Amino acid sequence: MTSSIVVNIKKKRITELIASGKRTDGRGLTDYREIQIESGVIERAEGSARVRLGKTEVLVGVKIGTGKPFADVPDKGVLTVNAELVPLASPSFEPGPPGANAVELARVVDRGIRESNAIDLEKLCVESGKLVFVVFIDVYILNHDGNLIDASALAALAALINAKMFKYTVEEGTIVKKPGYTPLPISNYPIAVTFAKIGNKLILDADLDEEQVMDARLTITMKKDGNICAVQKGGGSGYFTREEISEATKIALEKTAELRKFVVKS
Amino acid sequence: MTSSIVVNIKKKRITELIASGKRTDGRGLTDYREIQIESGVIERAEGSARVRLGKTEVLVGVKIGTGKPFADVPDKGVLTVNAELVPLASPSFEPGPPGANAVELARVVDRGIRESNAIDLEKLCVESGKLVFVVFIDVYILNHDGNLIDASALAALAALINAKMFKYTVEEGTIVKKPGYTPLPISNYPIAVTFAKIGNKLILDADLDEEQVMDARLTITMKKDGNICAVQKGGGSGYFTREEISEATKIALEKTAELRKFVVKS
Amino acid sequence: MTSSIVVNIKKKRITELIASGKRTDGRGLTDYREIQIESGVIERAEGSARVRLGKTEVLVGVKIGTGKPFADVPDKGVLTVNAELVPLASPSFEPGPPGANAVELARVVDRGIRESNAIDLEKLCVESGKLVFVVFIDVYILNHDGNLIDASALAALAALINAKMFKYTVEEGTIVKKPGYTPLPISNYPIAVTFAKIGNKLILDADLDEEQVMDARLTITMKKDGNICAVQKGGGSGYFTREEISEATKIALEKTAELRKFVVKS
Amino acid sequence: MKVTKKKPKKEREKMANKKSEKLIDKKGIRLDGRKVDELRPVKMDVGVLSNADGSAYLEQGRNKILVGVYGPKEAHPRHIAKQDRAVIQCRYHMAPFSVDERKSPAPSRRDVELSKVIREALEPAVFLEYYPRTSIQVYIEILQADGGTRCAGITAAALALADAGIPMRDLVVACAAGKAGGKIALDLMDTEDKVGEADVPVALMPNLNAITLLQMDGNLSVDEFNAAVDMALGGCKKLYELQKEALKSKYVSAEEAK
Amino acid sequence: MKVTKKKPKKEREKMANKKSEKLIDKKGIRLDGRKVDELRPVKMDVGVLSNADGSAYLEQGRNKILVGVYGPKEAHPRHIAKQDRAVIQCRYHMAPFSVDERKSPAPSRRDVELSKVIREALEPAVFLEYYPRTSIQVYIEILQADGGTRCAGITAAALALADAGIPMRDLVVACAAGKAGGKIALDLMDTEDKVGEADVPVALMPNLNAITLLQMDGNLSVDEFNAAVDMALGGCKKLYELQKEALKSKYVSAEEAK
Amino acid sequence: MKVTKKKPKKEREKMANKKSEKLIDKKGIRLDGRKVDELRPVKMDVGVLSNADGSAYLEQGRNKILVGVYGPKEAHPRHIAKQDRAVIQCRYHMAPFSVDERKSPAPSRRDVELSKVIREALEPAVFLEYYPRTSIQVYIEILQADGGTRCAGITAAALALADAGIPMRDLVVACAAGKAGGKIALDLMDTEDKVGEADVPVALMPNLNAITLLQMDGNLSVDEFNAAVDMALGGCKKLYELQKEALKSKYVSAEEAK
Repeated sequence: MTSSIVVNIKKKRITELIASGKRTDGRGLTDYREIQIESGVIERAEGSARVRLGKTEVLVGVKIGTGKPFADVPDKGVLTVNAELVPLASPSFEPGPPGANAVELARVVDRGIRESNAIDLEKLCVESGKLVFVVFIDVYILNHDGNLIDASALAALAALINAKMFKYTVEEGTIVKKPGYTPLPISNYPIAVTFAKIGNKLILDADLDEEQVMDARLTITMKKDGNICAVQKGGGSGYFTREEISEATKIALEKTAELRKFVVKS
Repeated sequence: MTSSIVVNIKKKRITELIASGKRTDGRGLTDYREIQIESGVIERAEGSARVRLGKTEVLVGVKIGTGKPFADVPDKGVLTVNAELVPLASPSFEPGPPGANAVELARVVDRGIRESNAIDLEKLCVESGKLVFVVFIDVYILNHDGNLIDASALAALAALINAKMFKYTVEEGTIVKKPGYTPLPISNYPIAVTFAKIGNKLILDADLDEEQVMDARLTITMKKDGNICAVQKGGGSGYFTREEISEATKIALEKTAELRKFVVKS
Repeated sequence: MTSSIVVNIKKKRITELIASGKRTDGRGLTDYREIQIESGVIERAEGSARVRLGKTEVLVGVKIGTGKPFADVPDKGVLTVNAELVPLASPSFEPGPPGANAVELARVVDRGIRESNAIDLEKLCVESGKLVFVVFIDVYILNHDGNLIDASALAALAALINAKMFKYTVEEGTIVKKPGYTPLPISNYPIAVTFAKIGNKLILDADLDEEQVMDARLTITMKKDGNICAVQKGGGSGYFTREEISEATKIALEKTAELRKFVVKS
Repeated sequence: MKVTKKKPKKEREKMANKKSEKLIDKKGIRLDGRKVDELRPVKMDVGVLSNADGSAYLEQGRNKILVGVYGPKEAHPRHIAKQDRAVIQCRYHMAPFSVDERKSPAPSRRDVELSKVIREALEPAVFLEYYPRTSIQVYIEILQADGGTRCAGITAAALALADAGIPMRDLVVACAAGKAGGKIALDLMDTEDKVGEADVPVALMPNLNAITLLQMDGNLSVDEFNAAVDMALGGCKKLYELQKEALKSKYVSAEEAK
Repeated sequence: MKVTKKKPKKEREKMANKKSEKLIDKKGIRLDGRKVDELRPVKMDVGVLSNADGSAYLEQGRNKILVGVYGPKEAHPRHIAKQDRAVIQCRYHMAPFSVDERKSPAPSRRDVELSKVIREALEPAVFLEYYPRTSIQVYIEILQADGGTRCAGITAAALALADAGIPMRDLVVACAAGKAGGKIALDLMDTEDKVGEADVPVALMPNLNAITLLQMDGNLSVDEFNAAVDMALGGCKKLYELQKEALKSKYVSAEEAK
Repeated sequence: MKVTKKKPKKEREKMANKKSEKLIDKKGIRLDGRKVDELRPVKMDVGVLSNADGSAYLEQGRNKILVGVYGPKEAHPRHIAKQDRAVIQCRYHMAPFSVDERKSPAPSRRDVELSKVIREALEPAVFLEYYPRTSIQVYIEILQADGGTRCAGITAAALALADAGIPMRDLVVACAAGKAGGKIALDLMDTEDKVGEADVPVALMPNLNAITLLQMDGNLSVDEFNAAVDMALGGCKKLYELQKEALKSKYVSAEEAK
């Protein structure tokens, strides 16, 4: 791991720069790096999208299967989000089952989609209590240069918008495919923005160097009506003041609307 | 871990004391520490009890679910005993799946309950071969100061006696709840007593210091008619003589009857 | 592990000997060690066989259960091959779930049986899409002195030939046993021969010393008509030339026919 | 009542708005008789376990939570150790009998996430730099769960850390607020959490005014969110008084016992 | 014959008394023709594996058991090592084909418990203090199971330890007795174990008269229990003679081979 | 379309000959328009990831494969290190969305085997002896699978190793041939692999004429097998030209960027 001396030097340098309103790559404090979104990159998946935030690269694939609904919501399809910190993406990622970071990432993305009702799960019920569609969202981190949450949430939303389902009829409790496809029933567009606190400044879209020196991070996910559907503080042994949180919600209102335009066309 | 020198000094001291019929805390060789049993401490569980043996503290919760019976006993409910050596209970317990000590503890408690027919499992059959009640007994060690087996067996029995089931009728293979509760069908009261061999003496209810220096332990579980339903030797690289085993069975007959009064009122 | 100096000395000695067409135990380059096959050694298994290749010893048990067929082949029974490198067989085997070597061994044996249609799986269908027989082949390595693949494949085939199924009728979707047994429907006899490349020679049936110094190994599995049904290169950081592969197929044609006679009587 | 898969508690879809209006009556009284800004009854005990270096027991409504702390001690396995400070290893764990349907004792994904955010809520309060290369273990056992266990776990864990004599900048105290029955309400219990519109757990270092945990799921306007955060912080401050009392009564009784 | 969950062998409820009376006929003869105090046919071979440091093969009735011993060698992973003595790592493991219905090769809870009690049955016999910081590995493979495998495993493991040249105070030999068909009987086979009233496995260091394993499950009066223990000890003594013979014949044939 | 267990891709019984004759038409043209000895369209990019020490991206037909290489670096855990050379740790892994039915991200037995044979296909090309006690990590991610992924993975992995600056005797390039529709054909795509008669993946060090991977499953006469091997080697040689171009264009563009 990076030695603590190097981290301290880096921390000093980045913090001083940010205190003066600047960042190492010339961005403003709340500017995002260049965002590239490419949809449909995995043809065999029902939906897919690759998002690049600077050098951070995330691929999300959506697969649609069938299964039993949960007992307490017999009329709803099932949503599952999984994240893999694929070891080629960073020297700090290791092969094996998802660790706490991957689980948190998946669950934050999941909450944004679930709590905003991004997918209309009721339209994914085939037979109440017996057979529903299952939407698997797999987040695949291909290169880690910071701000995985926002990149993953963007890619997940883009992949959902990209996703198509075959048409079908139900005959004797069994699904029979018909020709043609329909889009997944999407009813909201949650966008996550993640703040990093460095010194006493809040910045957006931290890169890996900035994340290594940040005190803490705060993710706010908003729906298209500007309501909040998910919040997550994490990422270090620092804290936020009450005022910083208010400031963050204000910036988020603006930034989520801005970012949403990158994913949702027209 | 405790260094072997400290253990040897402790061993010498405890062994000499016990050889003279005494124990560090003033108890007689076959005396138990103070026993406290508190039932119904977890209201959301169908049954529960907390047992304290001196500073040893065990919590047992009973949950009742439903499931399929085993193929070879289609008319019986299912009994499952699990033990967790919760890491807050001792510096020697580690988080993670149950190790050999936890598995042995669960299985010794299980055998006492199962072989004594403490629960009348035939009364837990809803529909032969298809649907039965499943009784989950979870043994949770909260503080480890020796003699976990006896404390756990006591707590499990107290929790079973405390357990209540909702009333129900069966309509078209499905359970329909009715108002009110009945107790679990309990038909025996197995009590476990565990001997520790130190020097050439047998003592009961060893505390942690005594367990660390004992040669071996022997658990005898008896039913209310004084018959034996489970025996387990374990706990170290020592052994018992034939005479010690006979002596143990005699003491057990007396002690299990005595302990049973603590759990079974009236 | 064996130090690299010892291995280098051993390698030099063995390679020189083999270069001159000889082996440490006097065998010719393509000679097998003494082969002993004993069938029916585990009476409780539906089929079993123990094979000894010199000091290498493998036990295979065949169990027959029932289950659902795979969705894409609803009319076929299910074949499962598992291999355990039991830790008593070698100081290099460790307890725990199968590692890469055990998985490769199981899959090479599996491919030989599956691709040759050694078992007529269509005859193991009870009710299409619902109920079929499942054939479990468990390969148990008891002593590892080299060439586990050939010994395991031989033992698996012998155990299949040895296996018997109870007779049955189907009544209302349930299997009802009838008196008597039939053999498993065997329709081919795949034989695996494994070459070790040492220096620029190919030898067969390498013992453990030879395997430790070999460059690579090549397994060719042939059916009774001399067709190839499985090939696997593995076992080290060496390679084969195109000519060596042609040479190996020629030798395999002869040797598989020869070995088949040990297993298939009459 | 046949055996059917059930989703882990926090992942259920909110049965939003369907019954939520029934959670608070016209007089602003909640199902359990509380007002919207009222905490559930709370009980805290410090130093309840003899083996752990520090411990605490907390009841908040029907939540029953036991925390044990060990350390600082040599970090194990070694590769988790940090050269310049202690690490906190935190496990949030639910007893199988703590919820209505028996929970497997194997850690769920929710448990993994909560263990992480709770650790991050505690870390800012501990002088980790005093004990390089060591580990402080915080074991949080949910014996009975009734909504708000992560907050109650943090409140209890801070007590157990203090009881273990681990040097801290400040205590940490946590409380949730949320929206239920259309109103912003303090300290949601299980039913309110599941049926209600949103939940906002917050952890605070009360003397430093530092927020060390903040999560939210559900649906809130920015104003509602800010109102919920403020209400949760108010709850934190009340709970902090109880924390201090619990520590004092332990300290006093320890003094008296001399 | 549809696929249905089956309980692991030892955990089945005894089908107590239902058919138990049929296990022994009026003349006191058991299903396999034995008298109540008669052992099943036994075969022991020592030194059967070329790689293991010590090994033994044992048949007792239809039980077929193979044991390999490695060590003493450096303990791995290191944290299991003890400063002042060797540790025994013992694995009791059933081959998937050893029982009627295929058993998963992953260790069951029963396997874990038996590995522990077998280890504790062997430890008293080994001079562990001669080899501090090392590990002795005992691998017991049940190739075919027919009741009484833990005892047969101990008897074979002691032979394999001796074959490995590991210094021992005494051999260890094990045998069960139990109650079947209403009578105390020696060395229960599978059916007697499952249908019968109780099983009492016992391990003995025969020269030291030290009982190193003792378990029981079922239903016995204290007198019946004591009778079963005595009968099991009798069985141990007979098996001990066979153990000595097996070692002698290995030793003699080794001598002759010189 | 109810949820039913499906066998992992490679373990399905060949639906041999049933539809295989339809795979190649009378004019020798395959379903995707290729001739029997024609490769699918191939695209290779080197140095596509910023964190990995070396990387490559490869498309072959609908296969999409990304490889990252790290190292040589200190081997971890230490017991895997070798005194006299580096070890290669190789993971072949399929993205859950890479195949028609979602694949669990946990490694299957097929993944374990392929990781091993791919490692053994790469090892002969690397000067492992230059870096004793270290590990070189090769992570192969199958983003989309369409038959022949192990070969495509090897071809891409060799590029990534070269991109990482790891000294190599030669590149490694891999290609399969097989039998489909009764004919020996190059570079089988998924349908041909599943419906066809046999598949023969081959890896080659092209300048040393050394075959470092060879597998086969299906049904081939010895002559057919040899014909398939030769055709696969022909494919390898064509792919090798593309490998060299991909490296050159990376090198040239890097030079130009100076």
